[in-house]
Amino acid sequence: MTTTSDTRPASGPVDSAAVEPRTLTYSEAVREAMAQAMAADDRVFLFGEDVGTYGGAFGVSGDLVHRFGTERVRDTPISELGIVGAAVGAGLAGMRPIVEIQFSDFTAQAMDQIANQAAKIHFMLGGAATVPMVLRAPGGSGTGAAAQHSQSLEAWFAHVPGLKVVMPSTAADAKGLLLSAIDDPNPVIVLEHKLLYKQSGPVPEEPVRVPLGETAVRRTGTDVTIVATGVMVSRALEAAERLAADGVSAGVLDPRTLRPLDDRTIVDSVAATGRALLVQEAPKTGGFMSEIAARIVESPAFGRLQAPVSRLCGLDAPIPYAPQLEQAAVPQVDDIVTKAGELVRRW
Amino acid sequence: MTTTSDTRPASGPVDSAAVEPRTLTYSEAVREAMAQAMAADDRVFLFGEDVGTYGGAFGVSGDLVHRFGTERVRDTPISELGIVGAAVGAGLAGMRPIVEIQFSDFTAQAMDQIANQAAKIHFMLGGAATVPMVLRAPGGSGTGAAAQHSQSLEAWFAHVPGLKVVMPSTAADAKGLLLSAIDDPNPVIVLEHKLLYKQSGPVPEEPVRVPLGETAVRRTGTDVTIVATGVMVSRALEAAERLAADGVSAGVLDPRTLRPLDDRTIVDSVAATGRALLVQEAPKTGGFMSEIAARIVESPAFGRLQAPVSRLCGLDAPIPYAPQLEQAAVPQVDDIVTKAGELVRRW
Amino acid sequence: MTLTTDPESARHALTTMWTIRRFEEAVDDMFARGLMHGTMHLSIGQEAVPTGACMALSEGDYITSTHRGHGHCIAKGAKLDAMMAELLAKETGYCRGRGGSMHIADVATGNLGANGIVAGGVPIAAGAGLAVRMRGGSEVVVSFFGDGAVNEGAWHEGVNLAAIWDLPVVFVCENNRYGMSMSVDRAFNVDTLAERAHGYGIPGVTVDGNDPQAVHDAVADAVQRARSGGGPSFVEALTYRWKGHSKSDKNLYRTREEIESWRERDPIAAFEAAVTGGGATAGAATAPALSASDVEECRTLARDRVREAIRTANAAPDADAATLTDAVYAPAGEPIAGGARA
Amino acid sequence: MTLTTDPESARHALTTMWTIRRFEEAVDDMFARGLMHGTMHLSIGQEAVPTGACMALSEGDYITSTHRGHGHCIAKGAKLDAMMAELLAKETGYCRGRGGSMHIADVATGNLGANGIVAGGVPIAAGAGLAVRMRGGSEVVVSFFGDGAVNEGAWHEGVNLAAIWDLPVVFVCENNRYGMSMSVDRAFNVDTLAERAHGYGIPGVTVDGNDPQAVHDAVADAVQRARSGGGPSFVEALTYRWKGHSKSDKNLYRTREEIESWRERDPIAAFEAAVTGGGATAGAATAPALSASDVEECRTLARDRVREAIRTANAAPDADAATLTDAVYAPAGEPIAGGARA
Ligand SMILES: Cc1ncc(C[n+]2csc(CCOP(=O)(O)OP(=O)(O)O)c2C)c(N)n1
Ligand SMILES: Cc1ncc(C[n+]2csc(CCOP(=O)(O)OP(=O)(O)O)c2C)c(N)n1
Ligand SMILES: [Mg+2]
Ligand SMILES: [Mg+2]
Repeated sequence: MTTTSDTRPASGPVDSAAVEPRTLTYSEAVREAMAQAMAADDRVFLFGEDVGTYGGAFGVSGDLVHRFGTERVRDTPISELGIVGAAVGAGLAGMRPIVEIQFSDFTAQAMDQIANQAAKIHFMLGGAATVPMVLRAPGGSGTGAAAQHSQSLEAWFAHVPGLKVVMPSTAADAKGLLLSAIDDPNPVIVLEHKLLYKQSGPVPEEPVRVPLGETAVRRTGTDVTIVATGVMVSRALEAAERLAADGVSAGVLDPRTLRPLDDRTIVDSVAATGRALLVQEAPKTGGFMSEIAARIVESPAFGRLQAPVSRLCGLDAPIPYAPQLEQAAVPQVDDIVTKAGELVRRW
Repeated sequence: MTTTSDTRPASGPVDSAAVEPRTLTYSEAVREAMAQAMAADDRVFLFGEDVGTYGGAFGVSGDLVHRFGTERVRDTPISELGIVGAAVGAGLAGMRPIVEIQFSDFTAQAMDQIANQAAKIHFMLGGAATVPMVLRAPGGSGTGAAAQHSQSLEAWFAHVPGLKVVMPSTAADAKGLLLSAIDDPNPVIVLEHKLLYKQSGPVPEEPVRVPLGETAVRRTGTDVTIVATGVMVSRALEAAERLAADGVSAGVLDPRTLRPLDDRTIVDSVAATGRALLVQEAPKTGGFMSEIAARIVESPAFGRLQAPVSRLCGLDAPIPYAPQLEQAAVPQVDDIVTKAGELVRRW
Repeated sequence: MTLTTDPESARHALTTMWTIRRFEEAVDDMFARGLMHGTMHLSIGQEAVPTGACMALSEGDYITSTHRGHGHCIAKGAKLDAMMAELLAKETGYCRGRGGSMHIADVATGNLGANGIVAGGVPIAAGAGLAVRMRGGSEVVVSFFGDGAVNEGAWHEGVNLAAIWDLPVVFVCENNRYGMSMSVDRAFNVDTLAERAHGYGIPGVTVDGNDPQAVHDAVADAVQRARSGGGPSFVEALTYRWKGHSKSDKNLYRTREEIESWRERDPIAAFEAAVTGGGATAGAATAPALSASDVEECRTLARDRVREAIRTANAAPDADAATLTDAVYAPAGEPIAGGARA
Repeated sequence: MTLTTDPESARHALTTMWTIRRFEEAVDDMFARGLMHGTMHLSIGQEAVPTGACMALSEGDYITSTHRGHGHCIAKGAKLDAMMAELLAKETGYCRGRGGSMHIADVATGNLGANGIVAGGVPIAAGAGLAVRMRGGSEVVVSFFGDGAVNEGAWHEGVNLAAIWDLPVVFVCENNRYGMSMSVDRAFNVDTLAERAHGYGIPGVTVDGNDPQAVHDAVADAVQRARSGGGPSFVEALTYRWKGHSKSDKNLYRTREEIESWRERDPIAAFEAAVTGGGATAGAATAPALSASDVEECRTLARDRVREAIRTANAAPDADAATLTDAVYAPAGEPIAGGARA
């Protein structure tokens, strides 16, 4: 691990052309971002349940406690509301805390400190103070952990003015977006995905920031625009590959940050293809893809639509335990292929 | 107060033609619903902070403690998570609790018991138990109570499978929907509105249920369909009146329950008018009107749209204290008139 | 009830503990062989707590359970085949495969649910106690939770409600010294968690959680107090989990020696010694409650029950994805006598 | 620091208490006359607590405050004109009219915010203490909250974090006997809230919250302990709010006699008596700290300051709706030395 700078804030921008990527897993990438930020800036620290010796419930913090000590990689008791509140206070008093919540489902415990305190303090004080803090938490199903450990709750946070909301879908973004989140003077919720932790990808060694608020075009396509988040991005890409074999050209967009949302890239793409398929793991009703649908139809792309904007989402049900039910509860590659194909052929 | 029946569940259906309405305020209507349910069924009780002698933070429970005693109209300490959890337990063990949370903002404290417990237990137990409970809480701005006491959080709840979500906009509905909520074997979140508490309307004396899941057509119109919730319903009606004077025929729909959502009535109306204006007090991004927008464009109404589906919502900001700012933060009658007029004239 | 001298009680306690142990060993094994899905929290080493506590309960009494809930479920009287079927994601499981280990419950025997949320069951227990109290019942609710749960806000609020309203709830803390990797020494600034009870004005005691008799005595006292209107109590049972917290645990936060020293204090072995007359905790000169062959019978019974449960469960149909959204909402109009149906 | 015998301290304490009183009386009056918007929680009758507590603090120390926070804000050194401007929804208010009474704070004097959420500030205080500790500072954080807050989960979790990490935080409970209408007798099963402290392994004391000296002494002890690495403490100050909880309060839950009896124990009148030598709490045969005319001066100063603040605030421009969304997000790249800027 190298850091290019020991100034504050944690090392300056790096020319991304100059850096040579290696392959890391998504969780290694998260860990590297935290390590580089902590090395560069004394104010940055990590705390949460079992982030120390245990290395994190999903092994994300790993050996950080050995590198930065138990003060800066701090185990907490099981008290999510208290922990997030402590992050708010530490941020207000000049630190740059990163809080890990073991499963994003447990943000429910901390919702007051997240939505009523962290998100609103800057505004309520008329700008007189900031709450720089990052809350990292893994979401998503696919591990057989059932209804209280598998939710995708991004829509809750994205509806709260004052929060920024990040959903990295690749290892490189897991690092680059987290670095931007740590730099940010606002509270940022970073929703990682359990199924992605072990996936690998090229990740620059240097602390290269990925800015918040830029939709990534993962694949270009002319027939249909697929917008997907989290683990659905790789499923959409796999689906697009299969659709291509069938003669359907599907583009895949990954918003990466829901708030701020770069809707311009989405709208432009939909205006060009005339068709939008919006794919999320979260239950359909009231999910964030509804927001994207609404923005598309409010935009100039409305006039270019050749088909209804279509959502492919998790079922409106809690996530079940049984593997065959769990799979059926959220979109799979087949579902995306079928739905995108229909959209192109029927309209 | 009369009840027609002392059988369980709290009195049977009543022929609504037979009853003669009087005028009650919205909060009196809520109180009457609770009184009738409590009189009819021993299992029903009310608890929450200051619901007893104080009569409720907004005076809704009023004199109920004198009529039903301190056991059944029970003051609680300030501990929203514990209270809602106790409602879950009481419901599981055979009671029909009604919990009052003083401001809907404080549901953030109780989010675990609401979303991870109440909403999911029936499902997680494979249907082996039910959690019949009602959570009543006032939302909305307009009282100068600022960011932590003025939110409109319906989108959070509407995104949680297993919850039902009710937003009464008239005195009659405040009573009728609450009675249905109390009957329901599922957890129901009833979001009242502070500004409506003192508004009056005709309310049947008998315990007439208003079923969950029926959109009310508050006004018919041929040029544009305005969908509005909570306090926006009366603003939309006022706007429609003014639009009519300008030659614009605006229909006003009030979904009343967001979950279950009667989207058919909405879609049919939009298919007929070709234009939809969706009005909510909550901040725009990720609000429930995004869901309605998405459903419209996924529906057959898509092909009949003559204008983009348009949302008129609260600003993406916390609610400010200053009256002039508070007003500017959420849609007012003028805004609805302007926006609906534009929609009809421009398209 | 004297578990160690009364033959029937001794038999029941021993069989229950062995059943829990064998059930979880089987589950551990199936999980390792890839036959089981998800994650697992095993209570091997802690069997004396649910066993001693549930023997202090009567029919109609309730419990709330935890993520580490197999023992509570078994001790409260659940059927092993429906439990095993649940873990194997079968339609015949207690939760029709929707819940799995973290939500397993036999509502018919008063189990209001395991809970994936630490301390989630604590206010729920207070609410069940409130229901009992409001309808003038005499049932008692036992709320099980771990040491880690005691620092959650839900715990604080739930206990206080029970305390101020004198609800018939017994709070049973399974203090196995760790909340995942966080030791009680680091998570608390007090020597015993029972000290917390006093701040709520309720009795709190600390007992040997590896001794079913000690657990039983403390819980029975508390149950009697609760049943007679004396309000809630807190019982801290000191015990230890032999296995990792869950499947991802590398045991980095505790030593092999510590684990070994607790294995030597195996609650089942100690109880066997006690009931057959050789144990340190045995009474005076009374005859042993059980003979060696009685003990062997209990063991065999436990083993056979678990085997039979696996057989039955394996033969059952898988949970059916076609009905996935069935139980998201309870149908209106369903006749609901209580909140729960058997 | 001896408030009653040292003239400078006596003057400061008395002026502060009068300033809080006069400020809130003015606010009460403006509210009644429709000149002020929203709701108000007045701390009239409780002035001795913030006054005594903040006199134990030094520059750089932090506080977290509550919905009933005017007194904390003033005692910590805020400017009255910016406070009044905030309540009058002016652009020159501390929060530019965005926050109002429930969020008022002068960040520059270490006030991390009033809070509309009961107990919301408690974990925030722990976090500020953690920040101090991590950067090796010697500042102390005082967290104010009411009796009602003590039953919130946030309180429990925040206090425990401070306790196990030995953070420099002093938890000051303004026990005014009611959380809205809920009396402490009904909300707690213990005689003093200080008993709660022991469950977290921290010192807890109960003092007369109408005596600024008693509050000061207890808080000063706790501050010294915190500053020297001795960890957090809990101070319960017994006091009473004369006015209703907020504007909607009809005082149905308490008697006129009770209110009257507490009015007779007016903290300001008692303190005046003490410092002028006539009071029961006065020291031995030392000379009175203040003369009658000194006292009159303090009163006048307080009154004039409040009048001046109203004048200045009234003349200021209203908060501007055009910039409403300005401060939803802090701009990236803004030079942030700490989390707060003055
Ligand atoms: C609210 C919440 N926070 C964190 C977790 C993750 N988690 C599951 S079990 C556990 C440890 C619980 O410790 P304890 O209460 O002592 O029970 P034990 O596992 O020792 O039986 C943790 C941290 C959770 N399930 N719920
Ligand atoms: C989480 C939360 N619950 C409820 C309220 C409503 N409320 C505001 S102040 C208050 C009473 C607080 O009592 P206490 O803490 O004793 O402070 P006091 O008002 O007596 O100063 C209540 C219930 C709130 N603001 N926040
Ligand atoms: Mg434990
Ligand atoms: Mg109080």
